[in-house]
Amino acid sequence: MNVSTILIILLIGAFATYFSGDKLASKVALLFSLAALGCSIVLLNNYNAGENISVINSWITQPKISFALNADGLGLAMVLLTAALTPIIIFSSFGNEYKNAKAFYGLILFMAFAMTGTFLASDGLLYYIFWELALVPIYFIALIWGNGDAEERRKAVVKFFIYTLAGSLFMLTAFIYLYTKAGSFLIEDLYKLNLSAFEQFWIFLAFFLAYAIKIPIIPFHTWQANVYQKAPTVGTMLLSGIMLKMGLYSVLRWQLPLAPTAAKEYMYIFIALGIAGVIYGSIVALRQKDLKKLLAYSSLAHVGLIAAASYTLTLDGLRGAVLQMIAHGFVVVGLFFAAEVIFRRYETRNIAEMGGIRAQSPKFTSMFLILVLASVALPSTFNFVGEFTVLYSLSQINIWFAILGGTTIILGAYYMLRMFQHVMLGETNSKAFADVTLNEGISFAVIIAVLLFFGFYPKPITDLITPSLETILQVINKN
Amino acid sequence: MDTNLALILVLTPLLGFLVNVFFGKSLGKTASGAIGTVAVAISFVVSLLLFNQITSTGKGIQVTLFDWIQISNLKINLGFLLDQLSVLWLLFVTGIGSLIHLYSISYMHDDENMHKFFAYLNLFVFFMITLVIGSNLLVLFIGWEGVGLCSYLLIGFWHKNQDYNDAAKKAFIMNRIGDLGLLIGMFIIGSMFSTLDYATLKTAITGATNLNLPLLSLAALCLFIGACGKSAQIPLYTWLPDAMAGPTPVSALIHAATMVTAGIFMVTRLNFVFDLAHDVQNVIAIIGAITSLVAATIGLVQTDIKKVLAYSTVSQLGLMFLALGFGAYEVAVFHVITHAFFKACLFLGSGSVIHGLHGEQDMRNMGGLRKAMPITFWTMLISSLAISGVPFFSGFFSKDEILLTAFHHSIPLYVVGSVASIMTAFYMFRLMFLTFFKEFRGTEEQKHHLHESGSLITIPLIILAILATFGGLISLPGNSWLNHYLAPLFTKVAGEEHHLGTTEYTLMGVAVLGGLLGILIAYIKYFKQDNFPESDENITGLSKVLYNKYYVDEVYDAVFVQPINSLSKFFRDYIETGLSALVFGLGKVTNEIAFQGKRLQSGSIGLYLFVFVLGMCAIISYIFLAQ
Amino acid sequence: MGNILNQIGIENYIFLSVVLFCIGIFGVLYRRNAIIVFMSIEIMLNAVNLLFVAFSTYHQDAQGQVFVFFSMAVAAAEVAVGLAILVSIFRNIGSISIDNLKNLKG
Amino acid sequence: MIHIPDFAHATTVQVIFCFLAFITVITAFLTIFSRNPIHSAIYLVICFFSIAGHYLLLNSQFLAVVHIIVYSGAIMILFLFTIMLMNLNEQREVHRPRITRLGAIVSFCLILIVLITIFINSKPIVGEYDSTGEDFQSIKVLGKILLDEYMVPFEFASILLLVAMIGTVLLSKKEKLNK
Repeated sequence: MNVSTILIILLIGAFATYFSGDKLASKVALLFSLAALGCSIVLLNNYNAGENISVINSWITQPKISFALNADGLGLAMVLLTAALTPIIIFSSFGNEYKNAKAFYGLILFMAFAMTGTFLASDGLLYYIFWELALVPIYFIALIWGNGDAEERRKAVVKFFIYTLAGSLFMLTAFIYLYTKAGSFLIEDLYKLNLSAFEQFWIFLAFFLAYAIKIPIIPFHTWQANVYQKAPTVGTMLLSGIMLKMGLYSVLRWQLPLAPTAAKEYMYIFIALGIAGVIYGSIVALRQKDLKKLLAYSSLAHVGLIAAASYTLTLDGLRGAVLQMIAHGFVVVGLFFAAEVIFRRYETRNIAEMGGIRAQSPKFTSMFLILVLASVALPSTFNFVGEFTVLYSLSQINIWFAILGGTTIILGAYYMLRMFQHVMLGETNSKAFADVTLNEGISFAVIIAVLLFFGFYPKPITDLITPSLETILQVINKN
Repeated sequence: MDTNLALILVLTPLLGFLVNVFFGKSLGKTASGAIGTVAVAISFVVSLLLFNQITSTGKGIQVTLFDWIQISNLKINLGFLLDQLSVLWLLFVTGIGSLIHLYSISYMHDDENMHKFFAYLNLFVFFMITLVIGSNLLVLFIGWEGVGLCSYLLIGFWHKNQDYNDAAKKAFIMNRIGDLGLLIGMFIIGSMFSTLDYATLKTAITGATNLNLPLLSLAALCLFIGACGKSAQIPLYTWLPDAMAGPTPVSALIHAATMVTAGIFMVTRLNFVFDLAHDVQNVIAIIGAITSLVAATIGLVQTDIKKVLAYSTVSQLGLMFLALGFGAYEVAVFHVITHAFFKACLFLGSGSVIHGLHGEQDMRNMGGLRKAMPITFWTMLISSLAISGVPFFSGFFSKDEILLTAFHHSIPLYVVGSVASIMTAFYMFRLMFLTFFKEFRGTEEQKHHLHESGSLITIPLIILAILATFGGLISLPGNSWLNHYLAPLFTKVAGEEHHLGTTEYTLMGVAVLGGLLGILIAYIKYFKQDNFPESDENITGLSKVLYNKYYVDEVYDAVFVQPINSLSKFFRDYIETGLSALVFGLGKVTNEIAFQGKRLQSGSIGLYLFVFVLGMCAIISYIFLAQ
Repeated sequence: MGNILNQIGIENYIFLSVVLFCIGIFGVLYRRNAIIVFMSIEIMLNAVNLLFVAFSTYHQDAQGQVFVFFSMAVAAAEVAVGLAILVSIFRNIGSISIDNLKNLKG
Repeated sequence: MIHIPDFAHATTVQVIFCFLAFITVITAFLTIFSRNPIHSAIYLVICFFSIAGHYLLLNSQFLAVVHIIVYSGAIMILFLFTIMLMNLNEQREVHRPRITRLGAIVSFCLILIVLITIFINSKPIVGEYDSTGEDFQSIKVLGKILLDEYMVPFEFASILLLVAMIGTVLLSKKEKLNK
């Protein structure tokens, strides 16, 4: 058994879901995503037992492209994140009715397939294919099942699609250039390259453009808020929970080791960009009227911090980044789900039209509050572990980075609590708010359990990712 | 055994929290209150056991549970340190906590969400215990932020009122500003010494030869900013008066007795760091003195009974920091303890008054309650005497120690502290006179319902009043049990005890006279002359400035909050749209080029052919003629 | 008769066909009547055919002529189809001026 | 290098060539310039005949015959039929803007100059034409080549013609109005 099993399960799942018909689709999708989760857990066990779970097969001989899936700790951690979030996301959508559900759930599974592939691929071109493949389902999900005015939605989604596609074209160029140098797309061969500083600079920049748009880092974020707002919540969860992490993961896996000299030389600029994103995102989030948009900007702030940590090129920075990625993945899915739960009852995302929910639905309030607190990195949640590590690594580079990045804990608290106050507290709302259903409660409970458990005991994840991060650092520091 | 004890200590309140959260509603009000109280009481008993053990062995207990966060040069355990300081703190946290829980059973009985109230209180105690017994700074930080969270939850307990929610939010955010300072301080210390563990840190610092003192001072300053946030010092004090929006037991427990002293606990805990940073110590002393004075002046004119107490708390905390600034940690700790007794008593007393008046908090509408509420009156009187520094009550000893220390280090700060003390005496007795003497000024209906509160409320009051009276005995001048008890914590030769000489007696006399003077002025003004505070519109001049708290909230709002909000608006309306337009601009340019190109495609075949011929000519010429 | 090119010279044939070809181009550009345009195209084709034959004689090789034969076949087919298209266009829009055929306009 | 015919000593062949070339060029021009499409068609026929004459001059009788049959016969008939079918006359053609004509003349001159310059510039033809005397272009030989060496293309040409025929029929068939 190797990692391709997960991919196969997800791909078969996607088709099976499509052919199972609208009524069964959601359940079949859930089943397959759970199977993928189970499979990845088994693989994790095998990996921990020292078994080789990677695959390398020759695919195209000329040019030399291999079907290479390499699972190290980092990749596995991200795969687990995907595998864990996908069932939650699918399950969370059970309260909604979708037209043409078979296509909808099929696309979700297909997207999970592509994203898992991105996390596993260790051949440049294969990686690129998965990377772009992941874009297609979310495009359709956002376009067809999104909300709001169809014309505006189309505009936002097409912008997102073209923007990210354009960004990744630069990455493709970089890969082709690297291929001409190395004669192979395999990551090991690419790692061995010794490029001049000039070449590295351009490669670094090309990768950066692709990832900065995907992550997004300011000023490349303009697609984000609109798409998050327009996409159906499931799409938003997929985007913010997993797809953003594709960009961040790729920074660690591809960008930094392939252009280490450039990374070292320009790291301050990119850390500064990331931190600018933190402050900017937090400040913009303060005055958002739309709940999903607010969460989108908070996401911008958080990933800015993660990106900044990645560019520190220290073990702490990378480790913090990965921890925070996972934590953020869970918390942001939870928060968007909360927005969806409110939407199901109030049919609005406008914060001004909410309020007084706490008086009617204490259970939901508690869950939402925990998620809000996790999002602002209250100690004892997983996010704190990540954020502490991240900020610590930044403080090792320059204390000002930590101070400026740390404003997220102030501004974050400000906008999140302000949002919480206006959404949940206050006089009882005239509109009735039914308490969470069992299904919704389960989704929340799973997310909260994960956040709290790893908040106190992050060691399993740390142990999993540390060796592979050390390998990456070795590549970075080989000269 | 120790591990189990520690776990029982910590987890019982957590268990109480969980039970109350999940089953509180079905259990009923009394049961949930009882569960909450018992949970804290068990912790108190455990604390007593631990105290017993510590006093007999004299050694701290270190408990390590498991690895928590791994950072390359730091390994942070989730562990507990039970030594003299933490156990002392535990005693009054759980002790007063139990009393206040008991009090709350009656006080909150009319509230529909009583089980939640107890859940939050229990959660608070859990986090407070974590804060106190954490073996390293990061575990302290769990508690530190956790108590901030509970404070947020409890200030906004009546969540339907958005003003209360604003107050809660404000408290949380101001605390977070301090928390950032604390985090940065931790980062500096962590990178300097590769540890956040108190014990290791202490050996590292005391053993180190060439320390980077400026950096260490910076760390100390950052830590102090954290303490400022939690313990409501200038410039981060404005949340505490607003926090009075919460139910009165909360004000007593969190915003008077325990949470706000966390800053003092942290500074005391890290005394070895602060001892090396003299500049920072001076800053602490000055800020403490200024805070005590500013808060006291504001307290002079407040009319809300809880606001008076809140500013008095800020002022007293300022005094404690004054002591900390001089390195007199044991003195500060002493005042923390006595203050916890009398201020909790005062708050609970005011709660009793408010309870009796069905929510009335304005002193202008009180008066003459002495007869209706004798127990409340007497206990509050005792506490007021204690806080005013009347001899032989507990406050007298602790405050006197602080002023004595200040006198030895800096005369100006001593003067500031003394003036603040005189003011304290004045406004406390102003409160007493306005509330309990003269005729009742409220409505007839309130008058009709006036009654002494029930025994669940009065018993904690009586116990606290007794403690407020005799609490000073633990550190009598010249023969201080507390100093000996705490001695192992401090690097300095502990207890450079003030030998009671002429100076000391003179100072004591001055302090007593000052206190009596304050009481006298209050007596003349509010008892003899029959003054009572004007209604809001008629307040003029300096008192208006004071009544409006020096307009600090307004200034903060104008200087920090509004700019950030308008910046946010600006970003949202201009930068965001601008950036978006930039990206769309690229698309538009492409579109425009395509549009122009489209016009080139006129559909006129003649033109196409013409261009085609021209192009062919060019190509042929290039191929055949260019060489 | 074997020495025609000795008497005339291959370059004269070249010039003739160049001139013919250019006349064809000129016609295509000059006229708007699709049928005349078609005729011009035929002239161009013939110019090329002529050159083929001339060179076939020059090289003493029949392949050029074979090619011309095929090109004639293709030309026949082309004209047949092209005229049919013209007819149907004429039937649809009532004119065969190529100015009216602007469906390619972007 | 331009072989300027010496009219005084021109051989018969040269005279014939000049005559044919003159007719070819003039009729080609007239084809384009005449306003009446039928006249154009007639001039084109003459042009084709003169080209057939060139073929004969070059001693390729087979092609000359085929040319007359295909072009002057079949294709021209098609043209004429089409013209008559459409009932075209000179009034139907809209007035052309001056710019079009100017463009046409410019490109005509340009391509003519360019092509002629190329041929003048290119390598001069060295040596006189030398006949081997071998028969390479009689109908007999061409027939053998066509049906032997070029058998398959020949067959494909027939298929092409068939397809063209079907296509033409389909295209020119009147669409039924009510499908």
